[in-house]
Amino acid sequence: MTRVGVVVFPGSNCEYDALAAMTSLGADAELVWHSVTDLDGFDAIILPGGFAHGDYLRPGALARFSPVMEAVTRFASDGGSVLGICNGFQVLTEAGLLPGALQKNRGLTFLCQPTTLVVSSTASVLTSHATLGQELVIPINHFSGSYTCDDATYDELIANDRIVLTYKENPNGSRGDIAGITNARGNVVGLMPHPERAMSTLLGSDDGRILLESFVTAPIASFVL
Amino acid sequence: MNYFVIVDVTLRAGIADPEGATIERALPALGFTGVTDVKAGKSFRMNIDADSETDALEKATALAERLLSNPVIEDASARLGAVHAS
Amino acid sequence: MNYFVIVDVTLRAGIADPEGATIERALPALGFTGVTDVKAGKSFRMNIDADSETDALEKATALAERLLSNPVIEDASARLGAVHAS
Amino acid sequence: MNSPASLHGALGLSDEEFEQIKAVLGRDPNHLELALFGVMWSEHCSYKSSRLHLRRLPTTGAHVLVGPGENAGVIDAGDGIAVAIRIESHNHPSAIEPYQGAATGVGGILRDVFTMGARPLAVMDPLFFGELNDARQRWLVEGVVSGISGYGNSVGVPTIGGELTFDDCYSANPLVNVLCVGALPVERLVLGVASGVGNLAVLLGSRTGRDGIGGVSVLASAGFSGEDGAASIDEAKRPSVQVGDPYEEKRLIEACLELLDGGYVVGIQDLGGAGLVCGTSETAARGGVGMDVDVTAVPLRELGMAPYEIMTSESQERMVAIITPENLAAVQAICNKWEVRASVVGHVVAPTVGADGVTRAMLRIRDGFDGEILAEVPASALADEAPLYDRPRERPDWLDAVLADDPTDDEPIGSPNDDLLDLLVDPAWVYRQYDSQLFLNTVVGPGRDAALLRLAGPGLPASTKGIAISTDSNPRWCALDPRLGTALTVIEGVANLACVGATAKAVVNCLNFGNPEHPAVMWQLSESIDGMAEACNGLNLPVIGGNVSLYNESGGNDIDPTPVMGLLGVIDHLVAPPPGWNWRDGDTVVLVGARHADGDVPFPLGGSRWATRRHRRGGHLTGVEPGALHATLPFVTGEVASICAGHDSDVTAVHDVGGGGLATALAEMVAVTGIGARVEELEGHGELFSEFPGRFVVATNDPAAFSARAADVGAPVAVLGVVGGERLTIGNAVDLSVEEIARRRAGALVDALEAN
Ligand SMILES: Nc1ncnc2c1ncn2[C@@H]1O[C@H](COP(=O)(O)OP(=O)(O)O)[C@@H](O)[C@H]1O
Ligand SMILES: [Mg+2]
Repeated sequence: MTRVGVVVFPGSNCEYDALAAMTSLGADAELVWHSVTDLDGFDAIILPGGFAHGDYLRPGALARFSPVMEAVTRFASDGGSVLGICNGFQVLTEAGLLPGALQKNRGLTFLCQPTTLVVSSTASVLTSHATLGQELVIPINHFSGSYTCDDATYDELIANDRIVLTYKENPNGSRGDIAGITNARGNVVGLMPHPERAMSTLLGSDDGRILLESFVTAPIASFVL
Repeated sequence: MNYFVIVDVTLRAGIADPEGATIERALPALGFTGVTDVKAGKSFRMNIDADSETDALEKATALAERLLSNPVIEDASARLGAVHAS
Repeated sequence: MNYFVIVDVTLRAGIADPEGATIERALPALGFTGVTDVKAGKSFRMNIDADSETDALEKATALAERLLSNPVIEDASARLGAVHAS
Repeated sequence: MNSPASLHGALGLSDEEFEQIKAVLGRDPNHLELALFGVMWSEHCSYKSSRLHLRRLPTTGAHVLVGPGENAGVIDAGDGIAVAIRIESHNHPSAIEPYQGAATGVGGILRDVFTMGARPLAVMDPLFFGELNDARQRWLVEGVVSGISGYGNSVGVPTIGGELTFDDCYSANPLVNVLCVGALPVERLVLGVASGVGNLAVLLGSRTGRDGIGGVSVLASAGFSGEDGAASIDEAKRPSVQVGDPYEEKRLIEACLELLDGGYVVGIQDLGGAGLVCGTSETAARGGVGMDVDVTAVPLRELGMAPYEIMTSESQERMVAIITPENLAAVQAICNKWEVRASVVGHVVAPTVGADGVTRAMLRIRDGFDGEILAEVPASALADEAPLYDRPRERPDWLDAVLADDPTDDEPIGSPNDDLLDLLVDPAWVYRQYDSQLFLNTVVGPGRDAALLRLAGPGLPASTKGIAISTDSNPRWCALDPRLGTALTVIEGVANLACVGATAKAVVNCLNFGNPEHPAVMWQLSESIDGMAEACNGLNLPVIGGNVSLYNESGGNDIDPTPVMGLLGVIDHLVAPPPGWNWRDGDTVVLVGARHADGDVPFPLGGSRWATRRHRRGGHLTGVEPGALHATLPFVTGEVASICAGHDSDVTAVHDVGGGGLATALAEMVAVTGIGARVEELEGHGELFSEFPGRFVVATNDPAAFSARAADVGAPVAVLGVVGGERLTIGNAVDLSVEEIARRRAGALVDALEAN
């Protein structure tokens, strides 16, 4: 069974939702407090959504200094699977584990709504089970979700197939309609939409399953690019 | 000694500034004309215990660069403020 | 003439500043000591077409009070910035 | 009457109240004591104008665990789960600083709910503003909505619905009400009680500043600063706006729930209005014990705060927990983990025998636990013994003329097409800014008839139950007839719950009214309470909590009476979503419920949105025939509940007829599905736009079977037409394209907000 750690910063709020999604996929998931410095024994780590440290200063700006982030960095460089959802994506960019930054939405309001995502690369732990061009209905829930990076970074993302999910209709002004990206190895992924909120038709959509199934099985299949 | 320091954080040139743009668009309707290039930024005021002005500014600059700004999109600079009443 | 003006918006004395307080609490763990009274504020930079410096500052002050701040909790002030490159 | 020349007058206490205080104490109060009475005996804290009338509400039921009088009402929802619910207003703060006013409103209502040991699961936000044709209203709307969004999203509680009303009576006095529901294992229920002499009162959360002490700040400028150690008079002029910190609140919630889980807490109470004096005197009074409070032990945000400021500050994100001394270390450890400040500020003490030989539980404010006693007041005098007023009530004499000016017989002007398009407003611009999905419970979110949640959460026993919540109000009705208007509002709430298959179990209410010193307003309040009582008695619904907000007036003009009803319902087995508005091509459209209102006028338009848009604000209100109602409500509820339990059904859509009437209900279903309908001729614009509640538009793919089931229980059914096509046609009256309906509805609010 895949052992998944869900990191909890003070101010995180989607940790139980991520835990429930993982458990429903048969993973052995547990919460990991942000002061933990050792992630031995985990196969995969999730940085969940929410407002770590209140999002004060900038989303992710204070969380990246939490003790657990050094461990996450080591875990990722050892090839472990790391997924940052929403606030978790913001933390990963602030920590430099993923390039670019997430700015306020174009319309300057928080947005909670369903979006249609297009799978634009399957070369990541999050998208390996999906098919290229596949459309998935998954909600967004953020104020600062507009992905920004310089031209060199953008070219690099395109050239190396690192944009994993794009919005069919751009809700927030994100560069290149980017909803999610991966690192060069494909083992660290960040996305603004919430796949854990799309796990059941009772709640509107179960299109998130294919993504989180990829993520849960990737460590066992020892995903290598 | 205690120094009163202000750190200004602004968006780097070329980075989209939807907040500034939105304010600029709203201005004519409020009767403000001739205002252009509106940019939104942040500032942080603080007291720093340091040996000298230079020391205080160095500390503030380090803080500004490491924490108070995100170099991917922001520039930051520190300056001494008017003496703080305390 | 075009003047480069900066409007600073800060919380009025006595108003709680949870952002400043949260940043301050985080600092010791990052190795920054001796930093106190951290206050978070906003700033707006803009070009104003005006007849004189005084006129530009007057316009900016009106703008600051009417649009850029809520006087119930914030103070706003305008100052001339270093000449803008344009 | 108040004589503002006196200090007690400046503190809002009348001469009679001042005499009463002297009688309670057997001496003159000092300034600190006077300040304590001033805030605790305020209208806001003591309900002195309304309490007498609130007693007429039904409040009991077998499933009611906690009724009015505690921080939140609580019902037993079954499966070992209790549900806590509370509604409150934050009207006046929101008029001054809309973002912080609304944000701190959310924070306050959350504390009321987790004080009971419940994890807050959802928030709703009924909002009332002036018409959006001026910039100030738009500023208010944007500020309030972003305040709720900014606080609610960050603190991590989904906002799943609310209300949005625009009417000029609110332009100087917007209403911001917030409702919160939470859930807890039944056995963990805790009450705000201090008991056990020797126990400690621990202040949890933010440091205390001079937030929200506007009322008592007169003490600083009243020339008594020397005595109370207050700073200069300038200090009194400093802003007293409360600023919310959702991050502190989030940690406070988690810390408090962990303390309660561990059984470390004897009693717990939030500090809201009136701050520390309220929290300590209420917990002491409920427990029948005394309390010593050390003002020097309260962590302060600002220098030089006087004891009266410390005791009455409304600084946000604070709680008082009563614990045994043995548990102090464990409590500190949990608070340290969550980075929540915890300070012992009080000791529970035995009641003391006074000079008169009477034993009383005293609240004593001290300068150090062994230091000087700065104030000494019976706790119950502050908390429970505020004066009760039976203020003069009088039916306003202008009402008859208003009632006689009935729009029901107005000739239609222009085409009903335009009237209908004018009535369509999609509030999505508001609710898209709210996280409505957190906790993976939201089966029906904002934008439909009622919100529907799975009854699940961290620490709750497993269950397939669901809860439904609806907030409803109709100030247009209540202005004409506060009694019937309030009763109909309750019915409308129950009908909303029926649309998602939930049976109503309890009501909370927020009574937003004008100045109670106006006899017309007191009459409206009293009538409204009677109307609520009648409807709730008729439907067998207990009222388990609420809030009264008075003095909603400006320039001498009172707002229309605005009682907001929060309805809580339960659904026993929730495994599939309710049908919602999703009718399909070829379905038959039927109207379930009384076709006509109860009385001489079949389709009354008094108080309707149709009439109000034409600035016609008069007319009579008509009730609903009780027989039809009592058959229809359970029938529709049962039909939907069966679908939610996973059974097959011929029913594909259910939507109740509410604001804007039948034509609006049909157009809303068209807008969200993109599928038109052909509906038979209705009885003129009256039947198109009349709003009396208890009626449902239902779509079915087997009308014969559906009608047979309805007939079995005596629920009236009338076939209206068929679903399909690219247009909505209603006889010869309405003929609109699906595209135009959807576009006008989607654009109405956004266009109004963006107009400069
Ligand atoms: N309209 C009402 N109907 C029923 N109960 C009410 C009403 N208004 C207030 N109450 C009850 O009175 C009690 C005191 O309310 P309030 O003073 O607002 O509480 P708090 O001290 O938590 O702010 C609450 O338990 C509330 O449920
Ligand atoms: Mg309370």
